[in-house]
Amino acid sequence: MINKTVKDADEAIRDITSNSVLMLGGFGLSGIPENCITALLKKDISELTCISNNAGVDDFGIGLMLKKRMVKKMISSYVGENAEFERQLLSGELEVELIPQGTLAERVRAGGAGIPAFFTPAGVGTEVADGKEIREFDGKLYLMERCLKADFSIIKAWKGDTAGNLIFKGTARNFNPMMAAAGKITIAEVEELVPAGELDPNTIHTPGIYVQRIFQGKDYEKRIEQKTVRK
Amino acid sequence: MINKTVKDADEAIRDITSNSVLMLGGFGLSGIPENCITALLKKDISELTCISNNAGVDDFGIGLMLKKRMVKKMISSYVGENAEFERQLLSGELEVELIPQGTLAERVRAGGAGIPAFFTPAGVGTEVADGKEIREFDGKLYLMERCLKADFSIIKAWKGDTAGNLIFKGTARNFNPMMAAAGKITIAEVEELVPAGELDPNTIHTPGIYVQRIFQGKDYEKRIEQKTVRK
Amino acid sequence: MLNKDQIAQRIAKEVKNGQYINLGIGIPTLVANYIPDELEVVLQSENGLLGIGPFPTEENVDADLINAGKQTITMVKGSSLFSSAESFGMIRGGHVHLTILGAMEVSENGDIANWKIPGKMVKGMGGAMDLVASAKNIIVAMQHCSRDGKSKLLKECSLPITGIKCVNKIVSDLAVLEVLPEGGFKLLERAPGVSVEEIKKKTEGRLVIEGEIPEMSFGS
Amino acid sequence: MLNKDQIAQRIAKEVKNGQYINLGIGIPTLVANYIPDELEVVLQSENGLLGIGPFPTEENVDADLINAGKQTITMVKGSSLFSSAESFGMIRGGHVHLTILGAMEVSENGDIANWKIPGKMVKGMGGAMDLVASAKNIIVAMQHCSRDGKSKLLKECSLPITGIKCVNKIVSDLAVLEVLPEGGFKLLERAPGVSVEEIKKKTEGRLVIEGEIPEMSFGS
Repeated sequence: MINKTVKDADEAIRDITSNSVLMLGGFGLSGIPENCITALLKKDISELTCISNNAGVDDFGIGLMLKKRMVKKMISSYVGENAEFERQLLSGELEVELIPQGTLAERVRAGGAGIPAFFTPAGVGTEVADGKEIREFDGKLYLMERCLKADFSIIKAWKGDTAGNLIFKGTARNFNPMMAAAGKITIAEVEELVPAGELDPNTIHTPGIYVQRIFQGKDYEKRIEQKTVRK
Repeated sequence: MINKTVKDADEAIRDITSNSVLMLGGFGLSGIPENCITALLKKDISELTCISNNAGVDDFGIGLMLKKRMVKKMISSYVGENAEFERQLLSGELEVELIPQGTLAERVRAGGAGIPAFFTPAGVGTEVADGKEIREFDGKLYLMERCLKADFSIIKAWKGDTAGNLIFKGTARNFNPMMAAAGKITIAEVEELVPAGELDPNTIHTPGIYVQRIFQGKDYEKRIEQKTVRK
Repeated sequence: MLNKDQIAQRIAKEVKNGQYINLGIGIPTLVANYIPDELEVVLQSENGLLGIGPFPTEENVDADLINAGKQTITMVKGSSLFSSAESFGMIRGGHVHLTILGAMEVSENGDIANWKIPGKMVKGMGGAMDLVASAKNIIVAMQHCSRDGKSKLLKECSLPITGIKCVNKIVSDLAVLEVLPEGGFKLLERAPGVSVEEIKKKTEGRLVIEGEIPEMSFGS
Repeated sequence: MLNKDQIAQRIAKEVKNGQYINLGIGIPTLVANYIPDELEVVLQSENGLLGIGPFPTEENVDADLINAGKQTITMVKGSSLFSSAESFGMIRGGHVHLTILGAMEVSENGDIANWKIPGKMVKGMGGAMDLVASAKNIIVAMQHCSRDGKSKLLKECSLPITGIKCVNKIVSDLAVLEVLPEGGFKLLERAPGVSVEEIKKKTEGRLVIEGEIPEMSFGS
């Protein structure tokens, strides 16, 4: 089986340059590629386009990349919980394309699956529809949406094997599987890396064909945004 | 958790009538809903439209429904391995819509996922393109394909729970998960039915939301079309 | 006037046995606390879970298990986990029976605005645009008026909208209202102690009042 | 002239380390037998498997594990299983590096026909239309002529086509040929004992011959 292992985050992201288009997995702070984000922050690159459901919080996740002004454009569905993101958006310092979350998920999925465009009802009659083709099917209106692809997809999984097969945990799966397929180069960091053959083929969420580089991350903080407990 | 259990195949298919549109899971004879097909064969219904990758073989699977002339129209990607299917097609006794296998999979997936239409490169320049909209994206030509839905989706899984969650086995997964989502009523027969809570939520292939009826099948023959062994 | 918990409690009475339900952030999340135990329903979290359970105990907190509001949660028996693409496939495909979400404004023809105040505030639409474009049964939990007393039930939304002609019912701090297919808010129930006159005064959009309007009851 | 196994053996020389490969039914399936052990490649079965292994032993036969030709198979270490939608997502998305399939006819501009003889035979296109419309590197395994001696390498396909301008290379029982971007079959190698003259005679489409044409070698 083809071996995709690299040493660490620095090696994995070695060839990411300014002006690259990146996809970053995660929803809130759950399932984000912490090691790769830390490695990116050490690099002297800017003018990135980042496709990610949201942008972490002010002082964690992609929020740190925004603070450091590495990002030219965000393609996201949600700004809330990140004051710096909202500030840069409202001031016009940051270019932002806000799109419905399901449309984002489907555009990324389409990018990986060779579907250049599809129709969805989300956003009909709203400013999301501006400039987009609207078409009626069976009496209902839909927007045509294009696929999204990335130069690099940077994702986080729970377990992975050297062949690049991935298993996610809980709701940390979110956008990671679709992004894995939509990157020209897909980099996966995992909490536990095992030899090919140790994961049950029937339980794999992302087949290794989508992953070009994989490494076992370390020191996961897994910060919780809103810790809520039972009384 | 909502309980979807019914007694057996007869109860599961009780309200399927003539002229219904059915989806039937399986690829070759692998992962086909044997119990439900047997139950359908006992019913006095006809003029069915069946959406299934192929039609089994002459004397097993959907092939038996063709023989009994229950089927008005087949929507499939492959005829080979079934002489009766090919005969009825060539003689014009059976209406047949042949579509590329990936397009079939994606049309069914779109049906379940609320996508009315999408673009695919498969079939451009062939008779599959007849009457379809052709559009260029980034210098390449694509066909617009519509989604497929069914009155009843009849599928087969390996394990299932009373909430309708399903796990498939090996390559018997094939079209079953997409069909589960594309049926107004989805009927799942499983080899082993367990109480809700016994399957690991992280290993479920088809969430129970798509399944309206589930039962534990019996006497699976699992016929093999081409037994090939190592010398 | 109802407080947030009472709005949630009233909405819970709309829930039917066997439903798959998506609860938005804020008041809608509280609805879960009031769904009667005898109803078998499944709560969806659009970040990839069917079967949201109660909040975890301190020792069961798991950073990898959150709801769409980023709160830590648990799973009930019979849950399933999936990707965001699958999750919104469920939503767009009409598999979710009931959607409950918050709003800044609702118009008399059922338009909803809840994601942006131009120049001032942008939360983003998150999953709301997909939900309102896809769901057949949408209930909105909201305050009837803004803090400065302006009606939020309008002839037309003034804010950028999230979806058109999609809201079926509104439960506000003052009333329960149905959005009529031909347009207009039909008053169904008054909050305890709130008069029809007050609701009239605080509803800018067309209000339809037929016969006696009962006071809400919270008994089952 | 090559027999089927020799055609497969010659095609196996086109395989590169690190490739994900889809092998069609028939001769292409045989290619797996000749891929050198030192190459790390992964074979895809479009019915939902990456990592096809050898045929099973008698006691390991599993009806739930078949390839696209419905033959019983095994899985290698590091395999993954998935649905048909995911499988064709991989194919359309360009994740499979090499596609090897059979053909009834190929035209000099790279069109391929392999699914139907009107009025006589319909196999159906199966996954072939998706594969040829999506793959960047397509090698065809085929007989150079039909049983009655007619060339199958044509100016234009006479049968309903499966895909246009997609074939990159052909390995027939007589020769290895490249389909040129501007059209035409460029002769690369002759089968042992087959003359350039014979290949000329048996190729209806435009044949491009430049310099000395070497005989195929099967050594590594």
